[in-house]
Amino acid sequence: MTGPTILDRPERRLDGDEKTTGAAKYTADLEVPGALQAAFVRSPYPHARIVSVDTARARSLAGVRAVLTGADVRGQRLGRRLQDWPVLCWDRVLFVGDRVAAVAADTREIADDAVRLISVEYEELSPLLDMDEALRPDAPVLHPDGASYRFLEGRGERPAVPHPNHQGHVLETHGDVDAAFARAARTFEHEFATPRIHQAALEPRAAVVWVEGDRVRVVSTNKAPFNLRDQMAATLGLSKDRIVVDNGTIGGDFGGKGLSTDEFVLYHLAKATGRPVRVVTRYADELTTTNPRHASRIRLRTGVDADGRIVAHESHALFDGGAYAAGKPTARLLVEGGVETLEGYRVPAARHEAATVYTNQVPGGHMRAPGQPQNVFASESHLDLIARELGITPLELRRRNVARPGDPTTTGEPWHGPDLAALLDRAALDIDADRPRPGGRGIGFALGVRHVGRGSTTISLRLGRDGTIEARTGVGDQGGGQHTLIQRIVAATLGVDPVTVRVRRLSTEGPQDPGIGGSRVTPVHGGAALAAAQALKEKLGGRSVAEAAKALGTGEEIVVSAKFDATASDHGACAHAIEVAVDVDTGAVRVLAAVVAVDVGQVINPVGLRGQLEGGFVYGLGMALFEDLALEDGRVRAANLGDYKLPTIADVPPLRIVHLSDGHGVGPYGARSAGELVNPGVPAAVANAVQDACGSRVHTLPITAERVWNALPAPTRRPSGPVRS
Amino acid sequence: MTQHRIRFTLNGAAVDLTVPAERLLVDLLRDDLGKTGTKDGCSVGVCGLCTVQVDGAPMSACLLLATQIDGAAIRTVEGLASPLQEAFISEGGFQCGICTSGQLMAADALLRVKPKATDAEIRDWQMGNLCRCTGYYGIERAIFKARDER
Amino acid sequence: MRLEHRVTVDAPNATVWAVLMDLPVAARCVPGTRDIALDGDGVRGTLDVRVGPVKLALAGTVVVVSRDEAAGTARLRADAADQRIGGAVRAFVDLVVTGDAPTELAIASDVAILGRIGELGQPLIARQADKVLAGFAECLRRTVAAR
Amino acid sequence: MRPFDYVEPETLEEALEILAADPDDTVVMAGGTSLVILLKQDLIRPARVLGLRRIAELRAISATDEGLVLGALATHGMLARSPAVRAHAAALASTFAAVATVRIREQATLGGNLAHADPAQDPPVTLLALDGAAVARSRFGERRIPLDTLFTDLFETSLEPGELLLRVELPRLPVAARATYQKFLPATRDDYATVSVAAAVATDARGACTHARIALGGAATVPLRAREAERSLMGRRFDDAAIREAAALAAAATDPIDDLRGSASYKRAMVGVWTERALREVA
Repeated sequence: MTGPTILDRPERRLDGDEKTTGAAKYTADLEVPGALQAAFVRSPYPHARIVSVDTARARSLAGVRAVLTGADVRGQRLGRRLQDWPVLCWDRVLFVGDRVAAVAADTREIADDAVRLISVEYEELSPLLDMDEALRPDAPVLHPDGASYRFLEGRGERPAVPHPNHQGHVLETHGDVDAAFARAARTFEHEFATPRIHQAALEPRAAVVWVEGDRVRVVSTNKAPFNLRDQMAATLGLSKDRIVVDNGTIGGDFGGKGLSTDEFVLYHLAKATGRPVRVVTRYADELTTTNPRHASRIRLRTGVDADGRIVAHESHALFDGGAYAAGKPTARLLVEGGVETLEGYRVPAARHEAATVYTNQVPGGHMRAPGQPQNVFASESHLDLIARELGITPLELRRRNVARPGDPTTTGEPWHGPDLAALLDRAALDIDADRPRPGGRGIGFALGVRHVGRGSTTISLRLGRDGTIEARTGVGDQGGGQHTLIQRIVAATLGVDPVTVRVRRLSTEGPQDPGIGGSRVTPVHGGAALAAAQALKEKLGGRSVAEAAKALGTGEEIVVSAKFDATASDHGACAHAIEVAVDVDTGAVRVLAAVVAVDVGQVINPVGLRGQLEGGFVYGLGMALFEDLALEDGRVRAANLGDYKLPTIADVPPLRIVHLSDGHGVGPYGARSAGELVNPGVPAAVANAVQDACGSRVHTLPITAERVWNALPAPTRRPSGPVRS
Repeated sequence: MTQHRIRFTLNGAAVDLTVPAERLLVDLLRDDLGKTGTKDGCSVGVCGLCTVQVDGAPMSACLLLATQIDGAAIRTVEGLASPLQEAFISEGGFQCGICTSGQLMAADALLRVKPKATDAEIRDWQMGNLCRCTGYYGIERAIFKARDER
Repeated sequence: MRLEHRVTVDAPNATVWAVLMDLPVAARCVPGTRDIALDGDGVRGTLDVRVGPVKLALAGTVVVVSRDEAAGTARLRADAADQRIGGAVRAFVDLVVTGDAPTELAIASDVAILGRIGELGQPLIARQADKVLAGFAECLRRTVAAR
Repeated sequence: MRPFDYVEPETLEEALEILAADPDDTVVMAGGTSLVILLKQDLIRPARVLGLRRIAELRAISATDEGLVLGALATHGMLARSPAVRAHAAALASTFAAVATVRIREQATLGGNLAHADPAQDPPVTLLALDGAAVARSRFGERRIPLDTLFTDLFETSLEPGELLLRVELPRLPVAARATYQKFLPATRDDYATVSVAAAVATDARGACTHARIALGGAATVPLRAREAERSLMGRRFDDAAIREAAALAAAATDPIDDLRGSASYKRAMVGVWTERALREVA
């Protein structure tokens, strides 16, 4: 399906004026008269028993209005699905940064002083700092009462796990894997690792909570307010309709703002003081105590026939879930994108084992395409290594194995989605893959495949006498252009100028909404916008919007509402081609050029889409080259943005994005999701290019100069360089 | 502990007030003067969210004591009227918008002193303003456009 | 983090051992210590450390966790907290005394930084801890020599 | 932030009096970029902050018959743009231009940079290679501190309590001297250097080395002079063998810290690589 011409014109974002004048109000910008400031006492130990907490000195400090400890909230745990994270710890702390007490005071300085006056006596316990240790048969069990934890309702049940320190575990098989391996001409096995990395939305989390009559009012940076409401209701033992969650403008999410941890204790502080209580997370706490992308270790084994065609595949993936599984909203408590390795390829028989593991590290959570970047780094690096061993080019190996319509994929499901071979060919063409390159330069490829999200929401439209339409939705706009997407679908469907369509976000007092995430908004909210616009069109019965508006009396409006359930299965896809230069004396990698060939179906927001794809590329580039939330003894070493390095404008290479669309997306007008499509493939493409350039194979992200230098094959190293010790 | 009378201009208007020694410029702007367009991000001068112009030069409001701007001319996004703003909208120079005020104040400072800044100079100048959304391409296009259309 | 030091002392093994096990004497050998006093089986006191402009006053205790005079090995545990910045340092120190005139002392320390002191940065703290231990080793050599 | 007193004297004499009255509890603020972070993190709690910004004489940059004089309050931005600095050594101007980001360069000062003694900083390395000396004053008089004795440890200098850093003096370079500053940034462009190398050399008519200074950043807890490497070059031509030998000697002189920007062994090797590159640039 081809969309209306309105969609071909660049959009002017609904939030453009307020964001370029400073008028947009983010949660930390809200004026809340009489608000107290909260601060928390955090554990310095990765694992310890709380012996005692002495708050007397803090309570007597002038300006302190409330002090709470774990004892005050004993038994209350929070989480998106499994509620295993204590609102405040009462018996044990499980990671450096776990909260033991909370203070509300007149100013942030007083709150900070009070925190220092609270003395906590701990008895140190030996910490489980790595996954292998945690999975030893005799390892201490980090959540001995885990069976009693609340598991929030939704699709799916809490998984059974083989070890009590598993958060989630899965073994999926299709085909006779062992027989298929037995038939393979050659079998290859490799292991890869990725570190924790942080979403690093530049707006730190913030929240304000107050009690108003029998209502609990929450303003939060959480990107899924209904989910936060439901979590709070479950944890705090309140009925859902007593809690109202609202947002300010959200300053970036990238998955991290799906988990909120402060709002729960802020409620208790607000109740104790009768005043609004707010907190704006210090960036150091943001980096060290919120839910980063899981570190992973992934082992892959693949059998190929004499022609290099994949006949059998298996994967073993471990994800370090840290102290709590609370950050994962999925029923299996996995980072689901990490389970099915070799996505996008024809895999006649496969076995995938994946697990998330409890350790005494900072808890893991969701981040832009959860699990996928780890998976794709392993899968696409593995393919390159296989190609080299087989003596064929990595591109040729991919061409032979890429899934075509109807081919069995790694899940056993037949492939339906974009033409992957065409994407690869186009990326190869645009990077000029056949051109000989001088020493120290190389190119690398990777494929990216991302499902299109599903779910249900309601959007209503109100046509007023002035001819304008207000669309009401429960979804926020964290920067992805969600509201402009709704505006343009409505305008396109009704054939009106987009400027006549406004979008208003409702709090949780409006109809249920799943929030932002899971590549959901384009099919789900876009679909609902389309359905609502079609419903309005029908109601107008052949009249134009302008005619219908003129016929309205004072105060009259035409209201329609559409609930839409997006159920169809679909994928967006992209092929990466990246050219690098490696300085072989130092190992330093410079990305010279990048091409991303994408199929995201019909474009709704051309400017916004470009931004999602370009931004996704750089997001992946950061993971490839720089980002590493390294821990030492359970403590995050890079606790500020001076040490946790994000790409800057001077670090990004020339990037060409090529659109190839079959126009068959399942979203409105044939659209597909784009936000989580591009970032997962970048690290593998860079790693593959680095090996092509200099022979260094880096199995562990990020691809630092030092790692590349250490992995240089002997002949590449200069024969008579300076002293290297 | 000590209180200090400071006089400066904010977006052209004279301001005369008394602040405690430890007041940061970012807090003065946001909390005392209600100018919340200037954001507080990393709090260590790296991210650029709090970029304001001090006598025309871009600086981190999170690293300046209010006493240090006595006598200076301060410009924040609330006082900005520049073709950069429309260019950021049309070219995709922002998504979530949290870095946008800082990006704009930095870019405006450059184009005021160097209307024909080269692409490389623009990249070097904006290097201190992080953006996690756009990958910077839209920001580049916006600044180049505002420069070229001058 | 793990820090290792070795010092060779031109003195009898027994003398070196005796000085090490005389905790007040050994503790005073750590540069920057003050107010050293016996406290049960161990000692208490304060260690002043400067990390550039940041001044820490680490108040705490050192106790002997285990000792085996025949093998020449001992394990000490040090716990100290800074009240002002908020944070603590904990170290297990393994001492191995071998040889005899010259006697070699190997000091292996497992140091953990807890709380806000860690914000100074691990590398920086490792360097300071390293310096303190090097100073200790040097003082020990002098002290033993003087006996 | 925790309360403190702020004093902002108009003259140097006043500033020295204030500092002398309570040197232990007074911290000096020039640009404030590093100090404010320490205050915000509550890592330091001075009773008083002594702001220098009104003492205009400390801002001057001037070329003299003896060389170049850089005022302690000159910002990195001023120094990077200064024709006098560029005329003295283009490498010096580019060193200041390479510091952090434009915002920091506009606020942070030369004196603040040196007094803070962050071992990852750029200017001390080039200033060391240019034989710089700091001039400090207390109520008891002025003192000249060669830069290779100013830095004593991580964030530690040989400035005495009560002393203020006034300026940095650079002697004239030998005729036809060439200098360079090489900053190794393997990660992001706004990062601290993993290692950095400054070199200043001069040769006679036959190409033999008559002057050699090599300074290293990120190579130890303080900026280092690679003196053996310098000595090895004297009287020799800058051929491959001489350059490699000097690079190896420079690497051997290092004692780097393992940190997020590289292991000690990698940094040591990189000092070799970048010393070699620096020398090839000026040879």
